[in-house]
Amino acid sequence: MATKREPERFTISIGPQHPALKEPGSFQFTVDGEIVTKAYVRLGYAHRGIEKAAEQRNWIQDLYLLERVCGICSHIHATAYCLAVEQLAHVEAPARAQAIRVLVAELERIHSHFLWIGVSAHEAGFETLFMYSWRDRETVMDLLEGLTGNRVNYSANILGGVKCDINNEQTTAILDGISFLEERARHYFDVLTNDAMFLQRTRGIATMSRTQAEVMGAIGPTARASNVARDVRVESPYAAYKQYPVKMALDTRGDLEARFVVRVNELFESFRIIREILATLPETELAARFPRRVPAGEVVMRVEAPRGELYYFIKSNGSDKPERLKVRTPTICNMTSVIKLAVGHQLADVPMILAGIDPCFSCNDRTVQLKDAGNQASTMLMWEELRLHGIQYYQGLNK
Amino acid sequence: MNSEEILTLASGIVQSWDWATEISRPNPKQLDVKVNVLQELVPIVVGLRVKRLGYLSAIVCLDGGPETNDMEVLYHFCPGDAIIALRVHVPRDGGTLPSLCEVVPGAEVFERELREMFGIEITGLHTPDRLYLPDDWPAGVYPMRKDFDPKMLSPRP
Amino acid sequence: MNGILAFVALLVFPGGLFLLAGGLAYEWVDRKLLALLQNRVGPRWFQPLADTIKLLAKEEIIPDKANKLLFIGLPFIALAGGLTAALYVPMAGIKPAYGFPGDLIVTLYLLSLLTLCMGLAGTNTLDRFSMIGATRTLTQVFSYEAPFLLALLVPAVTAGSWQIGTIATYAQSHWLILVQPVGFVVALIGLMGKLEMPPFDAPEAHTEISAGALTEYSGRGLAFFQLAKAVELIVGLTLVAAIYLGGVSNPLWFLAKTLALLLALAGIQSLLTRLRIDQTVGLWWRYGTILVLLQWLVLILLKRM
Amino acid sequence: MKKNNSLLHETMSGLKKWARVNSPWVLHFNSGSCNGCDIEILATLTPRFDIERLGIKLQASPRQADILLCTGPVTRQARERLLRIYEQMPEPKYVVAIGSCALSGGVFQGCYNVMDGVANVIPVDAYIPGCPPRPEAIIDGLVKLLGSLSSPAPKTQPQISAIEKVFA
Repeated sequence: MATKREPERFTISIGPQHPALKEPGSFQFTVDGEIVTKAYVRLGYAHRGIEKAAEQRNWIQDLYLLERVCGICSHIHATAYCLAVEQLAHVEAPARAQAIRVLVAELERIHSHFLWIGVSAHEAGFETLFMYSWRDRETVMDLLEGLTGNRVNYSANILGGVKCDINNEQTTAILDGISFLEERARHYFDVLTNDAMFLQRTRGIATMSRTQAEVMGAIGPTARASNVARDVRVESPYAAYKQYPVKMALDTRGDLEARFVVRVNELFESFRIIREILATLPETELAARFPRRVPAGEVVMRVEAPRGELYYFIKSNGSDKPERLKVRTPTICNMTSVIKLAVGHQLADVPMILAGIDPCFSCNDRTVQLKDAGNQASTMLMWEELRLHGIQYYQGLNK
Repeated sequence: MNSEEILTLASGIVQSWDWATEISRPNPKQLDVKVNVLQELVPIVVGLRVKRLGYLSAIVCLDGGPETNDMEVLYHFCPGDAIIALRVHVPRDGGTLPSLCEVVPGAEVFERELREMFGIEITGLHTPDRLYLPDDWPAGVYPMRKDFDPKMLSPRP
Repeated sequence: MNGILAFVALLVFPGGLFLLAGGLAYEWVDRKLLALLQNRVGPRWFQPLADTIKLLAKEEIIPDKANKLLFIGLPFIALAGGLTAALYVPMAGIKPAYGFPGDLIVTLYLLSLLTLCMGLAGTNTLDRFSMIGATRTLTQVFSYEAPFLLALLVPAVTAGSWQIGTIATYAQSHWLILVQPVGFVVALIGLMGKLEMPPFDAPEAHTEISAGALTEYSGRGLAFFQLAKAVELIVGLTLVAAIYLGGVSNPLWFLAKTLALLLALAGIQSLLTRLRIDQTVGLWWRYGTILVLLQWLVLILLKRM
Repeated sequence: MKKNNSLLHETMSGLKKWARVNSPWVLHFNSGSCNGCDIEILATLTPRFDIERLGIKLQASPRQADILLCTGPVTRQARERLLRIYEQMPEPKYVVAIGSCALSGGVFQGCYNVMDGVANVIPVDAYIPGCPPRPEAIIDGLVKLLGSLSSPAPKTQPQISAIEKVFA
């Protein structure tokens, strides 16, 4: 922890181990007193090399690998991947599967936004709000667990459809759960927009105008809080969003408060969509047959993750593995804006500004990776040895 | 504007003046623009930005492998539900691309990624530091290239 | 005989052991109340004690660049300040062990020692987070110290004495909170500022600057600082209760009143968001000080009449 | 006199052990995990699980922590930080690896930028498997670690490649 002292200036590193960030990522802020004068970001602490790894695994293995790009929005990653690969293979998932995908995606959005309210409150030093919102979040975690069998990394998707169905009991449970959550969301909306002390930390902080948001390429709720109408669910409906249209939540103010308002409004929209889906769930198969090899081709798939537009590019060469797979997560786009916004603000506002875009470093860093260096090589060797051992053993027996 | 109008407008832009671009429509929602002269890349992007035709969704690089000495870089712009893909070819050895940072500030992260993952030099990049790879990564080793071999790395400590 | 009594006063009651135990107990009550208000179960009753013993038994790492003497000495001074202050307040409803005219001022400054020591400790360790934490600690001292002092001096003037014992006796027949509510509120909030409780915890804001001024402290030093804080909590509560809440004439009253105050503190802590340091300073100088000065004005006018 | 001394000594060391078991402060380090484990660790603080009732407190400074909760497969870039944080922690200190990635690299095993598990970098005292482990599992793992403190076994490096020895 060396102290870098320049005359009158002081550099503060936030991360990779920093209490404000539950994830690694390194920011360096040069401060003058309490005011930030320069900001610099270094990623790569969570860079695992998933894109390279994806080229070395087959289509089905990749599904489970990509689900672990990010633990918070795992379902949406898997959905984007499945939709893209299905498009390449000219397979259409049945209507019920598409509806269940959307249902789980919206439940995940609820979980993610509740989580975010809590984390931001925690950054602001409002522990009680953190505790309450996470307590309520457990409700949606229970629903997801009941539906898919896991609290995080649900694995609801398979290539060609989904693997979990919804029965009547689950429907009732989900309806009960979301009416409770809706009531709570209303309460939080009230707190977030009326609590004078909290507003001191959010109102007018990190304001991003519409033009700035467009130029810097902000996406997701961050952009929508600056009145940029950008939502893949609306612009280019995927899965079952054509049947269940979404109303975009927009705000004109562009500050932190607006980002809270937009996200809470999205919660209400999610509750509405879930009710609609449960009322009109189509009765079809859960999955279509999916070939082992995928025809050659290129596809771009965009979906709306809780944090904004998630982009997948997949190129297939007709084998059982992808030729190239590129993931662009929402945080990487918003990161550019956050770095510029931090300059001129107080150091105390920085965690809130960072939290304002709901950053996800594991999402960011996944990009590249190769297959196995030391370890995989040694595993293969072991296999080889095992095989030789078996051959020799039986040769010995034969003699 | 629906996607058809957007793509018509976009093809008008990328074919204005006497730019050496070739366009194709692989599917109704997508416009592929092959940019044959590197110097035209930035003006085309400026043209798209002026008409507010989407924002830069991502820059993807496809490595053709060591046999081909060719890498293809794709710039994806997504207005509405349409996709505009600018495709540029660069050689694997000593390939350079102009930076889009002045026009699209968000391009910086993608360009830094191209630089460290594929070894494409970007001219005019503000901060050419490492973004993803560790500090002790050997120079000249680009993990996303097809011929990358983990043996190029020092053994794990 | 006198000598033995002095020893008892210093080591057992009201100083020393009693104070440490009381401080830890009050710290537990504070944490437990906060947890209950946040819908949690909260720590077990011996938690602060276990924390302290564990820290005492832990390795202490002294940073290379720090001045060793200061690094080790500051926690002791902080704790000593708190323990000494206890001798002048009516701890547990018993009359103060010592007293002299003007001991109110001495007590207040003894209580400030903790904050000053923490600031010094932060600057001594030369860590980035501690530096910022220390700056914030010291900035905060200058914001709440004056209003806090003024708020406690209002009753002193009303009672006509600057000796805590006399004020407390006077207060037993006059519930000053009724006539000087503003002074009471400022004193209570000032106490929160002194203890760096939320919303005044910017100096040790975990999400911004790690553990603030004490980032580099581990083991014994940290244990002493925490003990000092616990002691200051109980002394501060006693002081406010004795002066504003109709005195603490017997142990039962003492418990009831201080715990009621603690409940109020926990409630405020759970309700509010952390203030930025500039907001803290603004709050104290723009509202705290002005309000107390108004209280003074009212007092002076009343005295004249 | 001597007996007295040893009695005192025993009491003191018993007291120390008791305090250590009842007041474990933890530090959380994400060495490149997907966040799944991290949100579950955070969830243990919240009302449904509330680990403060066991005296477990999440600390921000490595200097003040007793247990390092480490998630993720440890990327090359995070490795040095992890070592540094481990070194900054005062003795006695314990390390808990949480989640499949931290145990063995999990789904990222063999990726070029990961070290395949925390144990390849620093000694680990307890492993909590799961992808991600539920908050209950994390609490259970911590409680088991605390239980083992009463009868401390010597720290050994885990035998990851036991199967290799069989065929050697």
